[in-house]
Amino acid sequence: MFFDSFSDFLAMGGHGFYVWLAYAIAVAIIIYNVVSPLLRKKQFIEQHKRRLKREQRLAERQAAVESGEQS
Amino acid sequence: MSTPLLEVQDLFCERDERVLFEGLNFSLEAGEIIQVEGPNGSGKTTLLRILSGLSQAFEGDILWQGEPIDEVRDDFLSDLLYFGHLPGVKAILTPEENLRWYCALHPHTRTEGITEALANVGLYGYEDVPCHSLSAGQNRRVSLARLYLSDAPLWVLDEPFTAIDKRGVARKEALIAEHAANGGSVILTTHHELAIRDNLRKVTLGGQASPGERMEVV
Amino acid sequence: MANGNEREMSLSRVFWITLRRDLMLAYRRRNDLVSPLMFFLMVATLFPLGVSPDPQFLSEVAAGVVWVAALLATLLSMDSLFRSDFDDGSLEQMLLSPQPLSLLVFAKICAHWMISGLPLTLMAPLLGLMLFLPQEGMSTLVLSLLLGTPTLSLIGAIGAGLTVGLRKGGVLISLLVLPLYIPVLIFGTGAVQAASTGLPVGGYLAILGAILALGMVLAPLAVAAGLRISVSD
Amino acid sequence: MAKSWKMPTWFYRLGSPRWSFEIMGKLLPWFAIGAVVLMVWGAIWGLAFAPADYQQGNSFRIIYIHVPAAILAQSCYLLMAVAGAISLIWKMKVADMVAKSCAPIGATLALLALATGAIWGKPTWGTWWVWDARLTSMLILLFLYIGVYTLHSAIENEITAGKAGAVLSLVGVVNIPIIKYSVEWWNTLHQTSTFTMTERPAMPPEMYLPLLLMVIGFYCFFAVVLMLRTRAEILEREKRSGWVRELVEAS
Repeated sequence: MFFDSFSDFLAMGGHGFYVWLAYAIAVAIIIYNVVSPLLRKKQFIEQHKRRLKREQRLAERQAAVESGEQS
Repeated sequence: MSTPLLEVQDLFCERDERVLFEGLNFSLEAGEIIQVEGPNGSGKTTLLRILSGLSQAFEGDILWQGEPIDEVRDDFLSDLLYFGHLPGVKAILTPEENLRWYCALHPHTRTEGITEALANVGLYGYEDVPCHSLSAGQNRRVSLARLYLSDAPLWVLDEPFTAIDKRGVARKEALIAEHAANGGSVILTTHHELAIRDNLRKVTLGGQASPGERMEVV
Repeated sequence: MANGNEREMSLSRVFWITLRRDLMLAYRRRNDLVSPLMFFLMVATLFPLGVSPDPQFLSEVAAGVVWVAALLATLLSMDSLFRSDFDDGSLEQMLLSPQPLSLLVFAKICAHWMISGLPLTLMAPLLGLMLFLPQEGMSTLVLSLLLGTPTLSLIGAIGAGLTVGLRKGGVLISLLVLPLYIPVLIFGTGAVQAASTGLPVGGYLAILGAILALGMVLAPLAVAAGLRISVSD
Repeated sequence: MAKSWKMPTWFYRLGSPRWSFEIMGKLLPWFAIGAVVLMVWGAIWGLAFAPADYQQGNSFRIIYIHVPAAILAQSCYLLMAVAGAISLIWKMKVADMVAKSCAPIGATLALLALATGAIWGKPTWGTWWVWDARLTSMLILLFLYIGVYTLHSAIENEITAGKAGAVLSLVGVVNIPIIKYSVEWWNTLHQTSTFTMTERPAMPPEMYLPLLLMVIGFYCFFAVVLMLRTRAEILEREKRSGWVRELVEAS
């Protein structure tokens, strides 16, 4: 360990603000890059699921109408 | 005939999430005319753009004289005359200058026939009038005059008869028939009822038809 | 197929005919040619008004101001390079010609330079005078613009080719092309500044020439590819 | 006309979106573990154990973010251009999707490099921004990314957008060395900074080893987010195919 105490570590010899700000931005950008594609995928799956259900419902109703016409 | 001039195999095209055509097969022999039919939005223009090589948004194979068209692009283009929705006529040039430039770009054309070609589309005396003072129909006729200048074996014509009077249409039809009689081939779309009967085949694209029946060759 | 010699002849003929056609088009609409030049002049006028009319200061920044103004003026005229050909269908006919598209494109770019870059270059000494550019820098200013503006046209044409199918093409071109203009700007102004302080300029001009040579070889290919993509949409 | 080359079969397998989706799914956890382990290890080592710089003190610890981000931002552009070239030449769908995914990732990495550079500049030079050669090149790289990204989003047709983006990124790749060279040269002419931040003679191992860890960790991280984005892109573009339907219904 380079620093004598934890508060020394946080202070970074007076440069704490700059160092921690840089690391905070890095963490933010890393998280953004991981989360945004995951969100997009989740959103897509939900939308697509709804679309598939809608199509299925339509198909079922179509079938029902046709069988109704025949009887 | 051994290998057809142009052959389309299993062509598929999708636009804006809608399948325009799939499993499209047809071939074009020398001396034949193919009319592409179908309701508006069924992909007639798209098909013509694909065949001429302007659009690459398709799957399937197009063969020119038995070879994949991408590999003989230069040969194919020197044998092609394409007439599209846009006339390709510069408004601030005269009809003669426009045609001269077209002839410079395309082999199989006769520069010396320009005056006669313009006379044939009813623009005699308009050679040196800037095209912006001509009407839209006259501009299309300037572009159509290329048919009289060209020796290219394959003509691809998208709605060539729009904005042309009845007599003009008859003369263009005669020209197309003559081209075919001389061994040339034509692919065209038109809303007119064609008077031509010889060597004419129809390819039908069906807009909203159910899959499988989407296209048939008559 | 025509034999080699004949083909070569027809290639140079196609080049000249296309060049002449575009020059003729520009000549018939010669009023349009003046606007980039006026723009050039006005941008250069903004600096003394906006920053300081002090001759000392102006002579320091003159090289940069003239170059930036020339760059922006070129950029402004870029959108029209293929726009009218795209709108009236001439571009389709160019694409469907068996002649190499990159050659036609190159001819069009040459014509574009002759009606935009060349007049800008010729007008530059006037701006140099207005901005108190040292006398020693004047000839280098013209030379550097002479070597640099064709590169600007070549690179700008890539942006024009890629955006010709889009309605908001004009703004987009600047976004795509400006970062690519930076080396030309750096060496162009570098040359003029060196000349103003009596340093040798051979190196700078050689680099500008090298960039131009590279651009002449590669840019027409990229433009042709871009046009095919834009038209196929 | 040149005939198209025949490439090995695995190359064409890569072109199958489904196969790529699955293989990326298998690779993802490994890279994710690598990224987390290396980056946490490297960051702790760099922040708490590496000695301070004799000139800059502790602010130099920003190097462990700044340098990897800068390296990645450049590699990412190269990858984008290569993927674009592959999709142009062999019409490979997946390469196109990879190229598209590269642009936003690369832009954020360039932004990170710029932000950390600026923060580092404040204690070192006393100002937030200095026209230093590296920072300026990075800024131009960010502009190039923005150009590609904007072009992508301006063109509605995905296939056209991909091709146009590929051409632009190839043009950019030819230009990057010229830009770098010209900016470095420009910087020596207008010498603004007395010393550059990152180029120092003989860094001791306890300083550069954590940096090495961070660089490798960043590469793993890049692989992870690139695969995540590409997988999302594959799903969206292949939504009409049967396997996506099954996958969606199963979830």
